[in-house]
Amino acid sequence: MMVIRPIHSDDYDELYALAEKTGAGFTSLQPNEGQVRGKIYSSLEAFEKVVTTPGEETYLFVLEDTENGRVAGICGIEAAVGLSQPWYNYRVGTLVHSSRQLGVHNAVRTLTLSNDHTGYSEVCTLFLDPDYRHSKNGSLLSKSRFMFLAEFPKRFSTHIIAEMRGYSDENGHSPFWEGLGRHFFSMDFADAVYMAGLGDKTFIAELMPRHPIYTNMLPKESQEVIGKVHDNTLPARMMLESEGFRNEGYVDIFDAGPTIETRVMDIRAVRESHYAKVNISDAPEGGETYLMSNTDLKNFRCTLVELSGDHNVVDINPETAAALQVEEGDAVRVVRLSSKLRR
Amino acid sequence: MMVIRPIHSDDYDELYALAEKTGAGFTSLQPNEGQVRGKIYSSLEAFEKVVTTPGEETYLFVLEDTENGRVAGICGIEAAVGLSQPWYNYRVGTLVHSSRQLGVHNAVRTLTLSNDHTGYSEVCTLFLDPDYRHSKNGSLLSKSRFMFLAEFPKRFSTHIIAEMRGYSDENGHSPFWEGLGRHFFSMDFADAVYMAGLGDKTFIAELMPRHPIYTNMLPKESQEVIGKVHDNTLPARMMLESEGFRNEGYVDIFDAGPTIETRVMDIRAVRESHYAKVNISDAPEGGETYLMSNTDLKNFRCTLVELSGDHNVVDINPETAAALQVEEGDAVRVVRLSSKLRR
Amino acid sequence: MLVIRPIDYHDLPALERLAVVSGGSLTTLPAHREHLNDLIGATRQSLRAEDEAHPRSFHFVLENTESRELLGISGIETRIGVTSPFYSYRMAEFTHTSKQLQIRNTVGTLSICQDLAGSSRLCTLFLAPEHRNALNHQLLSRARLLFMALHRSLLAKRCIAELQGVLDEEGKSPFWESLGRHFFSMELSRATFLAGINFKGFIASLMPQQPIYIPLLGKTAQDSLGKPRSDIASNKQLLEMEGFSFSDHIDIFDGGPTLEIDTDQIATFQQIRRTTASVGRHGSDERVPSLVSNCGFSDYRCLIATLSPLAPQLTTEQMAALNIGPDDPIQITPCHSLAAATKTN
Amino acid sequence: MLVIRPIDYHDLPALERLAVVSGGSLTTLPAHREHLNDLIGATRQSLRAEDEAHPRSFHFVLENTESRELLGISGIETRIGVTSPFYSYRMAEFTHTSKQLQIRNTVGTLSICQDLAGSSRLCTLFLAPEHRNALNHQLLSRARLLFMALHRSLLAKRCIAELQGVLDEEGKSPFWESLGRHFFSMELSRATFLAGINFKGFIASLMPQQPIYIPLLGKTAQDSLGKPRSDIASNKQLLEMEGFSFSDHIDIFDGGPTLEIDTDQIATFQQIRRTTASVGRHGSDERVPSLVSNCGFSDYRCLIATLSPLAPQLTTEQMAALNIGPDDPIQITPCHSLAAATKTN
Repeated sequence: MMVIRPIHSDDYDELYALAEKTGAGFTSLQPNEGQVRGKIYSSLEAFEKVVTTPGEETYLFVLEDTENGRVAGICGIEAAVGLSQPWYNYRVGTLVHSSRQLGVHNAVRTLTLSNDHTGYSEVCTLFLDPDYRHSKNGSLLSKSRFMFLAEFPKRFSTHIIAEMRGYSDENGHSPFWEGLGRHFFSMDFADAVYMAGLGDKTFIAELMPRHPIYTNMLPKESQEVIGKVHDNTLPARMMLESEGFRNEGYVDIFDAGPTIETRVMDIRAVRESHYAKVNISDAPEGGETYLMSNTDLKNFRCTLVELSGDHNVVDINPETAAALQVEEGDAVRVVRLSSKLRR
Repeated sequence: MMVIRPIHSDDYDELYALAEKTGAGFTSLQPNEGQVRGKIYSSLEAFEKVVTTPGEETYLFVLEDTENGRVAGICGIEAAVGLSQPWYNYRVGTLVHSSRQLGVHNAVRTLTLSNDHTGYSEVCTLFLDPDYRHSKNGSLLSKSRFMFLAEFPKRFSTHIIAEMRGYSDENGHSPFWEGLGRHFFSMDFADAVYMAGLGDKTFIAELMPRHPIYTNMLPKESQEVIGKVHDNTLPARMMLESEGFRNEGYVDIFDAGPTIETRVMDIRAVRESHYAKVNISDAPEGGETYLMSNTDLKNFRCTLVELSGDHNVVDINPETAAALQVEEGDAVRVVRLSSKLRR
Repeated sequence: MLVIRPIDYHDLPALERLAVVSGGSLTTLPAHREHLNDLIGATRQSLRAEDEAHPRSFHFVLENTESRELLGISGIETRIGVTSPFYSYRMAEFTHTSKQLQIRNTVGTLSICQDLAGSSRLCTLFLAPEHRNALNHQLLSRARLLFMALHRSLLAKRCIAELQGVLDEEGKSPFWESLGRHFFSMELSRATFLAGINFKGFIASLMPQQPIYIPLLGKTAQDSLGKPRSDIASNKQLLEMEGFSFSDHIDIFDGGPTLEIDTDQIATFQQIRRTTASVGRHGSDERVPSLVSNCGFSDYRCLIATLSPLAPQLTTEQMAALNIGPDDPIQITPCHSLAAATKTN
Repeated sequence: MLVIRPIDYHDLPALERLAVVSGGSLTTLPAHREHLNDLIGATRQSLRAEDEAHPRSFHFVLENTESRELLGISGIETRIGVTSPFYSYRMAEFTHTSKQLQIRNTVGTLSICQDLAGSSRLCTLFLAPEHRNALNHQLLSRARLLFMALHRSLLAKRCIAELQGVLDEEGKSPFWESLGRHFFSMELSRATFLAGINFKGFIASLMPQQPIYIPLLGKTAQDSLGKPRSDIASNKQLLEMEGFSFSDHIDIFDGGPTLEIDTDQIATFQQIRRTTASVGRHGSDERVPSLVSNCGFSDYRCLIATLSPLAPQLTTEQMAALNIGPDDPIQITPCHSLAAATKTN
């Protein structure tokens, strides 16, 4: 059975093995002892913390295969970004240059440096072992976070963002970077991403353009990829959008990939999820797939179950109850895995 | 009975009488023959037009008291703003000035000139005769527009805004204007509002500040009213917010009143409204209040009815059918007047 | 004889011809009758006005006194940017440094400014192509300086002169194509024309308000910043001999350089000799080509005569052309020798 | 005798005392031992270096040769903004005009710039309060100019000098309170100190990047823009006598004016006489107080002597203090007479 749970300190070996599969572009999880131990440690701290206002906590969860104890994936939530280091985006805006008498009406797209998402929560660090990319494991891994958000809203901001990787070509070249960033950073795209991934973003403040950029001054290829996601990221974007995330005009300063956002309470899985009472039985197979989670912070669990409908009492089998660490009569949170209607 | 319908050319006398009640601050409807005739004429044109993409159409509706033929109110929708003249807002953003080593982390709010709402639709020109400010007439007048939007989405943008009057004190002074606008426009607040109301906004482009404004440089009183609505406008704001309108950080350049916005498809009344088949009968009184409209463009009608529930066949009495100009078996659009749950 | 004098209403038809020949390349000389008439009117009014602080505009014509033909025009504005805004781009560099990464990046920007508002300006230098030679050019250009020396109190502390920017082989301005076109959505010639007839506020409405990063301009546009058109080298040379120099302001349309000087430092001002006119045959002294003007205002005249700097003597015809009699005051200054001038212009 | 000489390592304790007395008012003289040692080190290295293009920094001390007491310090930097950015605010005006409404509004802005990067700078002028008088001040300040005249090739085309901005009765800077404090979130003294020790990048991280509209500053801050502190009038006067003038650049912390000059135009450069030293009793010629320097580099010395400009004679003590023998070359320039100086400083 596949179950989501908070990361543990004895996950180190498994997590390191997972990190070996991520590839160089995935800067937030690399096979580097310091980084892996640091991640685990800060997540443990987050779950321990008594939170009054969301701070720099990072909550990390693993997807465990209960049959063999393997860690098949990792996902995370940052409680609030941009608190100790500025959080940068370009905001895409419009400036109209218009002369009625001449009949000239130019709407020019502009990119303005912003730290508008300061204090927002962020869904981050999503990686699923290629061996497990089947059977809705991806959806469970990603959406289990919404169950946690629904259960512990005070630990997070009212708003949440997700950064989407921007467009780059087969050779890893970002046309946006070539048209804009390179002039200011004097380095290759990959190097800039790597430097930013290390955590100290001082160099961004030091080197980046300070005035708004008129996009009509950029090469066509750069203009075209503003707000465009990398092909590999399209499914993730579609999934988040189906949950209510939307692009409100913010893009990455390096590759112009979109940052999508929503109010936590507007996420479908948060809004539609509700409590139900557990009835342990030989639950009938079949029905629709639901996310189900317990209500515990440090022993948070989330898994997929099949239910015949949205009821206040749910029948689950003993194995599921064990995986969720719930007993007869306990409350669980349930929500349909996917939206019934595509709005 | 109170019914919403498109404005007619023979509404001139009634509309002029209504305009005499609006007061000097209501620049979009003043007792001025040219203005009143112009409004009627351009609305007639809008309803006649074959629209492929939304343009500068203004749709105006009146609230008619069928018992005495009086025009009790007016409301309107602009199909797309900012097409021939720039549409200005300040966008409230955040810039973080941060030095890790010094432990300084300043988040500064900025105001940046934007024309981001160019091409958006706008709900506008709402005025209800003081004699009729009772019995949900205000809600009918305002929300009937959402029924029209739901019925004719191709005539409008996917996004819609509403401008909210900003804060001013008992003497009509706007603290935001005193702290910012006055330095650039060298005139009184009322004069600037009046000039802008006349339609030619060239002077705004000519006189307004061109660089972003750091709000921390403004007097405290000016900072405090950014995004704050005038006391009289609070109910209108609450109504629109209950329908899904939200402030995404745009404020008026004169008084810093918020512009609230939403996707048309996200308006509750649009999203939840549906077609039902008319059954003319002696409908039982009582139940919940619903908006009901016909599906006709030029003979659009909308009124309030009481229904016992959200069914696919609705019982209405002959009087209502007549007011809506529908016959047995016709389709009407219905939606509960107010959201059941306050989200 | 070729004589400089203030323009007058009867010059309108000839001026229109010049404006057409100039092909719209001069902002201040649009082929637009009403505006040209205003330009003459402004000169006539400036020659009558008494309030020294009020902005004035003087235009002078180079006339062949025998054929009555107009060969060229040149102008002075005493105070620009007062009745309507005067915009330039100011070039400035910013160095962005990251000690952590050992990176030091210098980025140039162009910012719209009104730094030059309030200055005096030399404007509208146009000489009909068939009469282009170094002496005519010098007379047309420097006659203004002799006039200015006489009426210094009308002028501002700073004086500027704009040089047309670089054009490519097809006659297009790489600067305009790379920047202005995106914002103005029109041809450079039309923008120049509209600015020339002082069309209401279109520059303020359409120009970019935010600084432009130079690296985002096309390569040829970057190379053209602050460079003058190659065929006006003599114009530039003459201004530089007067002490004008480039100080980071360029034209917002074509990126051509604006040259500036502290008005009191104009070289001609120092070189002028004031003396009195006398008629006579020239003696045996060494004679040099010189600019000679009367000391008038509304009846200002200037011409080139070859004479002895220390004992200047004029012919009766020259005296008549200068509108003076014996013992009337005159100004004299030797012509510059412009090596390259005849070749290029 | 009071003599100017380059600072040396053994001056560190005395320099620390001066830095403390100055109370942190000078950016370039923070009370921070390590930095002061660096400052001395930079001078010693600059006096050895051979690469002319490399930025150098020279500091000089005014020493009482009898008591060995240090009375003051002054400095020169040959090229600022090269090893770390040099920021100023540039004041510029924009006129917004609406013809329709007949409104013409001029709004001033302050924009962060690096216009002055690459200039030479006169810096760190500090004289111990008990020794403040016009002659000491002049010796401390102008000795730098005599040094610069000897080593012109080390200097940039432009030279600047910054004057401290206005403070109110409580010793607060209205400019800082109205602007800098909002962005830097610290006291002015701390910002000055951090800039003085060249603390990494904090200005770039915290300063406002966008132009500031002057009307949004407090009234007293607006009034203080580009004005020097009232008690440094003699400083300003001395610089103005040298030809320095204000051209719209102000300090980003206190809003004090930056004065600028084309280095070649420094008045002292024109007034210097180069001659050779001779010992002797003074004759009957009229004698005037003059600055006298040797023509050295690492052994540079300068003092004030009263002598005849045409036949300058020095005492043996003065020759010794200048570290020269008979017939060695010297520079002489008469002291300015500063009417107001003794009163205010």
